[in-house]
Amino acid sequence: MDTRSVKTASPRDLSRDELAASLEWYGKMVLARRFEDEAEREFRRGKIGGYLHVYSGQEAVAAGFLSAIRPDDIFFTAYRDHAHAIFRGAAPGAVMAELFGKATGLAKGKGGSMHLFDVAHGFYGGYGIVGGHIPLATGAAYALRYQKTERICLCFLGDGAMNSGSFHEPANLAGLWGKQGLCPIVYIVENNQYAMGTPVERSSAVTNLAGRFSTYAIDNERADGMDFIEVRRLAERVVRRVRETGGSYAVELLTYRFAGHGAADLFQPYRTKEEIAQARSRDPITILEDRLRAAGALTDEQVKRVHADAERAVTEAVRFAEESPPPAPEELYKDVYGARDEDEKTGTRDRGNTGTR
Amino acid sequence: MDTRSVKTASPRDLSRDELAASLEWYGKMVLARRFEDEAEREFRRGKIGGYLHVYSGQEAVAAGFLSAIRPDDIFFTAYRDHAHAIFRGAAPGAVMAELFGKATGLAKGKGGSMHLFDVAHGFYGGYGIVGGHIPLATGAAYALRYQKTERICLCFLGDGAMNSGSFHEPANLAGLWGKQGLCPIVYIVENNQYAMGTPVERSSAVTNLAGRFSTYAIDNERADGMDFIEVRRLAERVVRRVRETGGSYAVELLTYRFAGHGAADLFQPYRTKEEIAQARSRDPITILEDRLRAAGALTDEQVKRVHADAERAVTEAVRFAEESPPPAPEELYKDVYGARDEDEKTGTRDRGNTGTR
Amino acid sequence: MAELTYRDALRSALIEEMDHDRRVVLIGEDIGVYQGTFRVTADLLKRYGPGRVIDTPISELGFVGAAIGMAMLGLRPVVEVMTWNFSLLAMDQIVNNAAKLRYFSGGQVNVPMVIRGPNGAGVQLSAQHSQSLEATYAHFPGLYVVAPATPAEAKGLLRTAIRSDDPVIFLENAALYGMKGEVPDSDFALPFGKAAVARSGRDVTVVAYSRMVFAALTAAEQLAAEGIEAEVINMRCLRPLDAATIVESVSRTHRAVVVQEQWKPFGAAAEIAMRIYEDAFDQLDAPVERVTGADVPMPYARTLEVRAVPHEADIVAAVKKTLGKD
Amino acid sequence: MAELTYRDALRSALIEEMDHDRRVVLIGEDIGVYQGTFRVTADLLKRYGPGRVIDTPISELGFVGAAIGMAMLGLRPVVEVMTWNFSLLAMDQIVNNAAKLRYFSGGQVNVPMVIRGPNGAGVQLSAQHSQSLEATYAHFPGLYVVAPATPAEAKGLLRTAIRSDDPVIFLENAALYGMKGEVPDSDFALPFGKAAVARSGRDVTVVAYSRMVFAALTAAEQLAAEGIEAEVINMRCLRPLDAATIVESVSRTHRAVVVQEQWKPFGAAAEIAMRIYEDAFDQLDAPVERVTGADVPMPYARTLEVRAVPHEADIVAAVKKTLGKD
Ligand SMILES: Cc1ncc(C[n+]2csc(CCOP(=O)(O)OP(=O)(O)O)c2C)c(N)n1
Ligand SMILES: Cc1ncc(C[n+]2csc(CCOP(=O)(O)OP(=O)(O)O)c2C)c(N)n1
Ligand SMILES: [Mg+2]
Ligand SMILES: [Mg+2]
Repeated sequence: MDTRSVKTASPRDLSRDELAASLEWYGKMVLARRFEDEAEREFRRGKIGGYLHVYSGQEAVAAGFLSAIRPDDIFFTAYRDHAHAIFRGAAPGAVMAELFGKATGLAKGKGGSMHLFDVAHGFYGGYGIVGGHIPLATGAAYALRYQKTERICLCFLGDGAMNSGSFHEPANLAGLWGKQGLCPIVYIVENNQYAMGTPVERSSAVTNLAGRFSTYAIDNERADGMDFIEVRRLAERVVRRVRETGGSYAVELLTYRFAGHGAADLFQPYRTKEEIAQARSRDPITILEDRLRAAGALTDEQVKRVHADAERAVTEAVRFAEESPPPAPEELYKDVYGARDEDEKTGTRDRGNTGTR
Repeated sequence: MDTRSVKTASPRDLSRDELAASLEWYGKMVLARRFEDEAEREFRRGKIGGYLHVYSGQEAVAAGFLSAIRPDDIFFTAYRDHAHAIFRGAAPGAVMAELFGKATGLAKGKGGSMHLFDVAHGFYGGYGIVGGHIPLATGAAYALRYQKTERICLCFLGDGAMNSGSFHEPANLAGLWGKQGLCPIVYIVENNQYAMGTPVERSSAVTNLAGRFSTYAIDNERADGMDFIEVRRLAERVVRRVRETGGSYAVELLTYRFAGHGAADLFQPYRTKEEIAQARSRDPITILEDRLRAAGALTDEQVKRVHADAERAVTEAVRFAEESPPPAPEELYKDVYGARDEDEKTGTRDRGNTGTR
Repeated sequence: MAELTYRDALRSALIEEMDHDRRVVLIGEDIGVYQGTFRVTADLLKRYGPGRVIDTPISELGFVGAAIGMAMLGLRPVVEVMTWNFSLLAMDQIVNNAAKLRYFSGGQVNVPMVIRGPNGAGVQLSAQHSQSLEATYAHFPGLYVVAPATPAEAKGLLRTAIRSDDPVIFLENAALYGMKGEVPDSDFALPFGKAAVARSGRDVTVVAYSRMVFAALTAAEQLAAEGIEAEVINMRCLRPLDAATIVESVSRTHRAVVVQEQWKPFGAAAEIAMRIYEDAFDQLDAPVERVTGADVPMPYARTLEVRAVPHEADIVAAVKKTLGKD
Repeated sequence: MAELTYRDALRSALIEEMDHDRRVVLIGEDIGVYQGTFRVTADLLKRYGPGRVIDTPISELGFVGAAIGMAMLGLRPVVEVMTWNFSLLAMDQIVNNAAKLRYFSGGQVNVPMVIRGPNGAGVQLSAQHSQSLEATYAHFPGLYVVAPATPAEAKGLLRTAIRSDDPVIFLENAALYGMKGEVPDSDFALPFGKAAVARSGRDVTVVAYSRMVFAALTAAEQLAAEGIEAEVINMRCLRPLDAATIVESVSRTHRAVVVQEQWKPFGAAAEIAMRIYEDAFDQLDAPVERVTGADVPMPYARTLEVRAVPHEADIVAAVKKTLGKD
């Protein structure tokens, strides 16, 4: 599938707001890329264990959407989640520390790469079972309206996840609830063309994935996911609508994963070097850089500084992660249940959650 | 939803073949209806236990399709399965005996109403978990082509089942495999407007259920399911196509369940008496009767005889079921595994299945 | 004290919690307009409206998962599964999300939700609809697993479940819905992880839960007629498991029988019995006996079905065996 | 005899069965073009073509269910689940269809299929990817549950599994794929329900399966250095469970330790230990000890993870406890 088969909206002048946001998010995207490169290296050095899935190539998708929501909005994604956390304001050090399995990590070292959480910033995780987070995000969106807030929920998911019942069942719920204004969610399909080694053509009987949402009465569209500015424009429009109506919406963003599926996917027998090279010629960071330069808003000097800042931040993140202590041994038994024994015994105390009774 | 919103093909003259088939299947439909009425009575008399779901009102759907397939074709359905078994040639006595939990039942009394099986006639069951049989039917269709046969598979399913991941995942597989000519299956959605107490409008975000198949590249259509002759014409066309191409196809047939969901659904708070009365005014048996009479092919005399035959067959079925012995106590432990102990110990013997090695 | 059916006890727990706490919502198939398959939620739609009593399509994975998401955002959903058999479709959501979210988020989120519905065999519901899944769920840390036997327990444990900050597998039983019993009126709740002595006795300890408690009590009556005094322990809760109450009893009776409805291999009785061995090995004068269902899928025919589930007579026989009187 | 890795032993079983029997087909995610996540199916797509080596979308319920349908029609599908964790999405198909179809059809159909893939914790795969589900599946009649430890067992049991007329839960282990061992060349198959004595000893019986067999063997070496001779039994198969071999051993050693990787409550060790108590109570000189993983979702941090799974030292300590030497 050629990502350019979807027409990119023609470049037009950037508004002042857009310009500011684009400069800010250019920096964030460079940081995320640099972070992922480093994470892969730390994985090879044995500092990071388990699975490691980097986001390189797809930055414009999360950046475009996360730049368009409010601070109290929330989102869910799968295991390819480092950039999402960083974009939303998590300290790179806390993210790296999580990958290193340290006590200072975003999830105290208990979740690892696949289970980043930063609830203070509205990031509700980080999930390893493909599709398994989609029902959660859908119910979370319902809760936001139930609580009579204006908050909305974003749910990022992969092209591969679209073939799972874990996608279909909640999508139908979102369609039903959304009609009643009770499900302010945007499903963002990050179609990076592959689920591990399986291209979309071999996993989905119909490759227009956005269209699947029509069958649940969820309005949807398909767009290029490589141009931050266009994604952000789309996101602002969609988010506004979802916030106003309480209805669900879906976008399929065509993008590409530059690296292997995970750090263990070395040979990539399912795609050619040429294909990767061609995709890399539309690097979302370069595209944004070019647009900013064309708008006269970015100089060589600034680019250099952004890269240097990213370099410094990532070096600092690694240092922080390295120097952080591992979780205390007793953490093994914590966070399984919230109640302490006494509470369990009496059973009557309200061990209240986030709401009030 | 009004079943008449889908246009019935205009009546035309019946071919000789059609006439013969229609007369034969008129008898079968009357028999099935009479059987279901009796089953409900036997349930109230305590002769039948567990759940009992009757097919009254929907006969033209199964009749239309089962009259259009070959003897070596196969099919799967859910728990509303008595008529399907009878239509396909199971002795009413063996069906009734199964409901009575007798050794002479279709499944030796081990399955009951929800799990009729008659593999000798290509009937692969009878399933109680909503949607759970759809993956099986899909894989079975694959096996038929893998074995290089011309046989096809029918999969009956309810409107309620369409919201389950158990529907979506195999439908996508059927789309993928069907494109390669490897999945000769017809999905027959028996849209009887309700899943227990939930009407389609409240369970499916989009009520055009046939349309859902488009998203899996499965061609589909929607039709009235109350007129046997029209269903059969549709079935013949669809079955021919699936047999020729090895591709999947789907039909949504609009029908109505005259009785409660199951024998325990007495109050039916979810629908009005008027609605039921209106639906009953399009009884598939009456429709067929009228068409045959209009074609001059059915006399009062014949109608009487058909009903008398059905009455006799059902009376005989009940007598057979009553007089049949219960399963032998040792049946409790049979059919859990096929292998006997010796085989398990050696592990090497080929305890062949239906194929040859 | 009021006399209530088990069904009404459950329903009154729902009403009281919903009246007090707007965070409590109900979600499930046919719980609203249809009034609930077993009528536990009868009239609640009218009372609380469709935003709080949410009828769903047939999509167990979807709505159980959605309820988890609601719980993560601070609601307290009570999910009805029409029967526990269907929960297997939502197993991934239950064990990979609900049970583990608190842990892998490093304590940032928790999942205060209840999943409830009938567990175990009914009458002639066949193999797919007759499963008793307590051992399956009780294996997973992060879940509570509760199985009330009486109306008072149904109410008291359901209230605790709704107030719990972590997911609760709440196992009811279709045969018990119509059973009546005294239920305290006040702000009454029962703790998790605390078994009850349903009958005192000195000769043998019979451990059971849910419906099997009544089989055990009947067996105890029959045994009493023969001069054998069985102590019957009603577990109420399988995770956490109150081994202390059992061990205390066994240290007096020196004999134990554990009853479960389901298949013996890898069933709940194995764990309960092991806890006895681990904590009271020296107290035992005879091996612990297990009384269980037959190790076969449930047959439809009533004649076979009655042979597939444990009965009073099986308990009586097992007790006698521990006493060397078989 | 040839020396093969566990991975290649599995692969050679697949090849031999596929060469002989066209009914055998492979189905799963990324088993073809991608060569299999753990390369067990490497090159098989080229060898047998896409009709027999079927790459699927991410839809465990769908393709496991489809494989059941294929099996009902006479094929012999071998399904790969990328890891057993994902099988929970297909749990309904496995336990409500595969396990029960022969029964509720009254013997009219059977389901000759194998579901295989790695079970248990890897290294730092976190809570959702580290489960060991043998107790969960072994509870259900109608299934075989097999857990080979060595390359020879991997091959011999997989051949038996493919030839079985009933569904087999085939539990591999990621840590073992690279392990080498002697594998007989001939038409070699190992029976289900037959444990092996992995090491003889007179003082205590240590029962384990899959990867834990090696922990037990290492522990036995350490114990031998202290003069304690442990007999190590490798279960190979959990359903059916070969209690006879264990009991025979325990009747000589009078002490037993059962090892499992997973959570203790309602885990496999409870059933195995109960079978010892049921058949050899009078032979026991000490309570049976369970060595198990910590009762928590698996943490990511390696420092915590190593504390969550059982080690040689835990087995050594348990053995000493049964000998009163703790
Ligand atoms: C239910 C389930 N099946 C299989 C896997 C193994 N797996 C991990 S990632 C992945 C591919 C997912 O592809 P996609 O949804 O497109 O996301 P991407 O990796 O491209 O971001 C697979 C099959 C899993 N984690 N969960
Ligand atoms: C997975 C699952 N959930 C719930 C049920 C309970 N149940 C039995 S039949 C039914 C309604 C099914 O409706 P539909 O598919 O339209 O079939 P119909 O009864 O109308 O023929 C429900 C919810 C079940 N058997 N399986
Ligand atoms: Mg992808
Ligand atoms: Mg219906």
